Amino acid sequence: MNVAAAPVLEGRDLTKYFQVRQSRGLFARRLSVHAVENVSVRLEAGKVTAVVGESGAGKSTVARLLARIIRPDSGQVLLDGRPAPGGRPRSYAKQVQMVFQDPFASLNSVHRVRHNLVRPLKIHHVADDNVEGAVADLLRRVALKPPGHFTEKFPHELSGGQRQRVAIARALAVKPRVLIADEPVSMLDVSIRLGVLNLLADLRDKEQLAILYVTHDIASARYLADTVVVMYAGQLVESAPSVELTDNPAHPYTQLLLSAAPDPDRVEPPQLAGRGAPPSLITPPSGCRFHPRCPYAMDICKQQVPPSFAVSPDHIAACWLHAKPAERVASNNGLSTAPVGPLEQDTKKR
Amino acid sequence: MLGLAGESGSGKTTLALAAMRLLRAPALITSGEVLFHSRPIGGDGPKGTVDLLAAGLDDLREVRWSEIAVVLQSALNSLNPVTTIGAQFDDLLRVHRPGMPGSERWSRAGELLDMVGMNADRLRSYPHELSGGMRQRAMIAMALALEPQIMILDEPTTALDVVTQREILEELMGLRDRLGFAALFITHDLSLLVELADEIAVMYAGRLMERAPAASLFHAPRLPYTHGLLNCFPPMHGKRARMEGIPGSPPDLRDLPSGCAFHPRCPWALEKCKQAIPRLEPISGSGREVACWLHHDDAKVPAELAKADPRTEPRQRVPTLIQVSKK
Amino acid sequence: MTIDTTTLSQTPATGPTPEPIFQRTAILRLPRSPKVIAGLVILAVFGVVAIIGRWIAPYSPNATDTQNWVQRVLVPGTGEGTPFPANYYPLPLPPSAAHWLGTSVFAQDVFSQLLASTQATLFVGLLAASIATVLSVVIGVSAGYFGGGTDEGLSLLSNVFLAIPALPLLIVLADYVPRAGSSILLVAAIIAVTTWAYTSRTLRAQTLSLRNRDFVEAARVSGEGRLRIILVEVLPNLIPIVAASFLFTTLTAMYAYVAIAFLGLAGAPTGSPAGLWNYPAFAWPSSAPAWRCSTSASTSSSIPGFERRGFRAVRPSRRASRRGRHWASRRSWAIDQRTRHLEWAPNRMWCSRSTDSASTTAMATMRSTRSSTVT
Amino acid sequence: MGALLRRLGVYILAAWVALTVSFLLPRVVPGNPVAGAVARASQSGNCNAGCIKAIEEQLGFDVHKSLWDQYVQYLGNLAHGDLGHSWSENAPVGSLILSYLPWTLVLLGIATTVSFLGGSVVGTLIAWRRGTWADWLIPFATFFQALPYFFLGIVLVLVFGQTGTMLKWFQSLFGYDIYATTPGFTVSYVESVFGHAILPATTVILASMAGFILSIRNQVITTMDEDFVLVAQAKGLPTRTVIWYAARNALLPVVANFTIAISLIVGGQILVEIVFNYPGIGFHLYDALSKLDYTLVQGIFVVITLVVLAANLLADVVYVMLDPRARQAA
Repeated sequence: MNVAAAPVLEGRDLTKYFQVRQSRGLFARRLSVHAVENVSVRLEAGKVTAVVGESGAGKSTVARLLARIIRPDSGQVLLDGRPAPGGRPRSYAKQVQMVFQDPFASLNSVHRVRHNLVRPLKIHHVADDNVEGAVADLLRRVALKPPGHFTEKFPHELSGGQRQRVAIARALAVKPRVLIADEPVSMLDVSIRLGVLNLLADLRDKEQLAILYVTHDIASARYLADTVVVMYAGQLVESAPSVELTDNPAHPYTQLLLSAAPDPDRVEPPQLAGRGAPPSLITPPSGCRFHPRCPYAMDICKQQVPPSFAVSPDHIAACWLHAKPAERVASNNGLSTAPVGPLEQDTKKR
Repeated sequence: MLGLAGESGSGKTTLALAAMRLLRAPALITSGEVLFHSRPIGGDGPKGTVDLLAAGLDDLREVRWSEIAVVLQSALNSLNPVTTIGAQFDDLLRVHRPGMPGSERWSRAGELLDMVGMNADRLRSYPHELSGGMRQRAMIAMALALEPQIMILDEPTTALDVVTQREILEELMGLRDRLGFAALFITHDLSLLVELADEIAVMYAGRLMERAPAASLFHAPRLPYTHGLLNCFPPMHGKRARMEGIPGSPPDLRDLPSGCAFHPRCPWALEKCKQAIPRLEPISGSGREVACWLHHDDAKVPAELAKADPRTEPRQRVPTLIQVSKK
Repeated sequence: MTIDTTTLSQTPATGPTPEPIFQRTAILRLPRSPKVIAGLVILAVFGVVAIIGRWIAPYSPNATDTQNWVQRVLVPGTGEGTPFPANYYPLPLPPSAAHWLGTSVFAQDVFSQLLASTQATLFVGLLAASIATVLSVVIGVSAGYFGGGTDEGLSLLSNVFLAIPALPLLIVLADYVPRAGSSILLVAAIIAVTTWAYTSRTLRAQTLSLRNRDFVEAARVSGEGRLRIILVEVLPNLIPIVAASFLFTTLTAMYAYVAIAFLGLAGAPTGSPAGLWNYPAFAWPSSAPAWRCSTSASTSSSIPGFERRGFRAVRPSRRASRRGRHWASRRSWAIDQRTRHLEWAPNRMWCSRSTDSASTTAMATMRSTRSSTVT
Repeated sequence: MGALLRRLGVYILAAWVALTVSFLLPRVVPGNPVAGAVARASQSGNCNAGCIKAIEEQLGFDVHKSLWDQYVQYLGNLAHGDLGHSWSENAPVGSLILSYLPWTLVLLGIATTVSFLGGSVVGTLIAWRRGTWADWLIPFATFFQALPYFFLGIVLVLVFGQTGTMLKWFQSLFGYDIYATTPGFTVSYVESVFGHAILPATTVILASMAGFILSIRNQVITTMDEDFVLVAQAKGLPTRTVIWYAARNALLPVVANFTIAISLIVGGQILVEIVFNYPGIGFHLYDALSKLDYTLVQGIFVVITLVVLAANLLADVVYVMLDPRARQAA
């Protein structure tokens, strides 16, 4: 494997604030929701990158920023190392495609499966000479066989899993190099989720797609993804290869997520590593956004936003606990006695 | 705690609502009985058994909530949006505790909120002013108000984030240990249920398919569907390996397959499975029940479905409080 | 705690596939309930009457039966013993073999008038509904899809039109606009102006929700153009609402037309001089109340029935059934023709818009009395 | 307050649009009222330049002033409550309308309140007792809903009215007995007013209540499918408490859509007043129309619009009081 492969799609320091009006009316205050701040993500060919976090963590915003459905307030989206063009030209659409969460909403119920697949083919002039063949081929690629059985169906005549496969097929129609999947299985029945995840894995392996998998289910991220990125309150808190992340979580928030996730193999009842609810994104806490919930919070955490520290190669965590004492001293006037201990112990216990 | 697992549309909620006779037209309970075995109160011996389906409306109203309470998936929808939490407690207590004066009702409601980790000030809040987790806590507090013997928890945490979910589950477990109610926990998340429940029942397409102690079910499933379902939850530890889940999709309930509803998706389906519906029957000597032809007669049980039961301490049997049966 | 074998004989309503927003088949395959069939039959009858009514009418709608014209009745409150000179009005005829629904005070055949005027009423209704629907689709869909300032402006416009009471506005418009009494197009346009706002608001809300649906976003992601998204992805989802709204706007429009015709502002549907049909139709108190009730009942119950079932997939707004009433109204003017005489003179004295001296006098009486007491 | 202020803004704008429409229409369409009045004046003798000028002034039409100046003057007059002069009644429009308004407001207020409350109760009961005898009320409600107000009024006059031909139970002409009583605070007058209001009020109530019944029934049925009603039942609450839970929530959308209902009721009542010669604002609107008294028509239109807008605002306030969610946003 090419270890230092250049990313196909990269988001660099993406920041997005949404303006909301507190109430409607003459004197409505406009407030900004800090949805995503300084998030950088790299998608490589033949790899699945998962973004994990609770609702409101900014996962879907990152996905939409990368799909260029919305524009970042600052930061860049780079396609093959070059800044993505302004607007949303078709050339970009041909490279980067998206699969949505709800297969019941993402397919227009007035159109047959065929329409949904033919449109992208026509827009991008893919397979102009043999549209029918291309449609059949797409359906086969997402394991909807025989294709003839599905082309004339309306979405409501399909099951949830079949719809999601059609949605994936539609995204594949333009032969993209990047697929952004926003919670593609969370609306599906448990028994068919794995089928869709396996389909994504096959696409990665066989067609070398770069895939962004957005999910709240850390177990499925571990199963599917090569790299997992954890987001909290609009910020990236940890990024590591998936097994490394779940086996040796470095950020207290990741530990909290893991301790809360269902795990039938667990012998003892879980101990929640932290309490409370995510903060308001309109007035986020100072410093590290996790500090009000963090069992290891130090003074510096309240004052300064932690930069990303390398825990091990490929594994970074935005947490002051991982700062080398010197860095911490340098940035925090000698508050160097913070306990690194509990975190390490905790990590080893797993 | 009995766990009830199954995919959407498998009839979990319907069963729970049917047990309380809360189903709406056009649903109709055509047969069966719900036996509520009341716990002796104050040591006076058994209060007797009530068939909730046959009971009169007044009897039913008496049993409802004071003995069996429900917590539904979406607390936002379960709470009346136009009145305060406090007023809803008040309505409840006024009806079931007619002698209780208003101030006492209010302080009791505050106590209950306190019990689920909420500030008593929240009594003055409207449901929309609370977060999802808070609402669900308020709902649980309300369910506990009359100290019921049974709590039906219908996907109480599915709509919540993992951390909130875990917090509420911890709270619930603690309360169960303290107050000693029996709980029916309904969810599609089998991996969660294995952690929580003492005993798990698995439903598929409107039928109960397997019932076993949680650990046995997890380590040694007997039913092909349970086996497949367990295979749908990627593990959090160990090496990553490809898992296959269950092929196909859940059946259309208006057009169920003949015989065992699972046979089209079952890797071990027998000829018999296509023709006859298996009955839920005990497997000899294991204290568990399964509805599968593979475990009947002299059928050859595949190795995957014949793992030995894990050695666990025999759990103390909870006295049967509610029994749903077909007539 | 155990659960024994349990059978749920009734399948739960929530299957794996939720109700689609729009089933193409729902429009083609009309439900076969007796109500719907009755509604369709009545609709068909009116359609046929509207088309051929003018030609199958036994008399010309404006022709007077001179034989009856001479019969006169004293207007109460005039003549000897009163301060007013005697005034007379012609005696309308009760239903007979020659005049199925009797005659008006001008001795015109009511049945012929009914047949002839159905066409105009239906035409005005459809025309007004077409104009209103186009207006509301353009405004509502633009507001919903483009959002932001466009939405603010257009929503304000429709909210303003919704807040102004329709009938008074209609009356003022119809009164001032010249030739409104004679130009069907103008009447239709005026009615459309007062009825588009509600549909527009409904469509805006629906478009707003559609705009945020994933499939619209998916179309954008695939590089689909904006106009095409509106026309091919969004609009087809609105068709059921537009169709239902069109039907209800037609009903509203006919109701409005009948109302302003009742006020003498829209001209007679038959094309006879304005205000003519304000006159008492015929005097026969016991005439066919059974027929009246049965037809009213069947119309009013079957049309909403049709709407409820036929457009179930649309989930018609609550107002839909309320609007269903207006359907019957187009019929009711005919009934009205036949019954207005019954309270003719005192209650309808103001029919003096033309030259009928009897009513003028009576009105003068009333005014003189009133001005001394009320003002 | 934001939401309410916003609604208020919409209503002010609506009022302004109505004012402007009623100002512009007679001035921009050909054949203006002045010509009509001059023609009328000429019938009884020659109308010279002074006479024309007098008519113009009386009607507020000064052809020598720019439209804008006229508009400013019109708005200024309105601000002082000056709605112009009615030639047919030879009185200021403002005071005329003030004398008509009580009739309309009382009738409208009573009818709307009764039909809304009654409709709520009946609608809720029908919804609750779905599948029983109560369903038989639905076709009746649909029937009454399908009747135009004026037609229902005519039928009621015919059957029950003293000017009708059958039962002759109730007064069906004018607002009181103009021959036998004089207005004043006397028993006979009050009795007469009451007696005369029965039929018109019944008409408006019957016709508008049916609409409320049906829409509230539909809402209650929708609400009854909500989880919180299910939970209320599971709580073992008495049936009337459960019904109250459902009904109170079901009322919200009905109140929110009051704009349309009130517009229909006011429109209907205008026609009903005409049928009964009830001396309210609707009847006089018709009266003024038939006499081509444009000033009066304009004034009445403006006042009706203001009344409706005020009713809308009232409904909005009620809505905010009923729904805590709106209260928070408001």
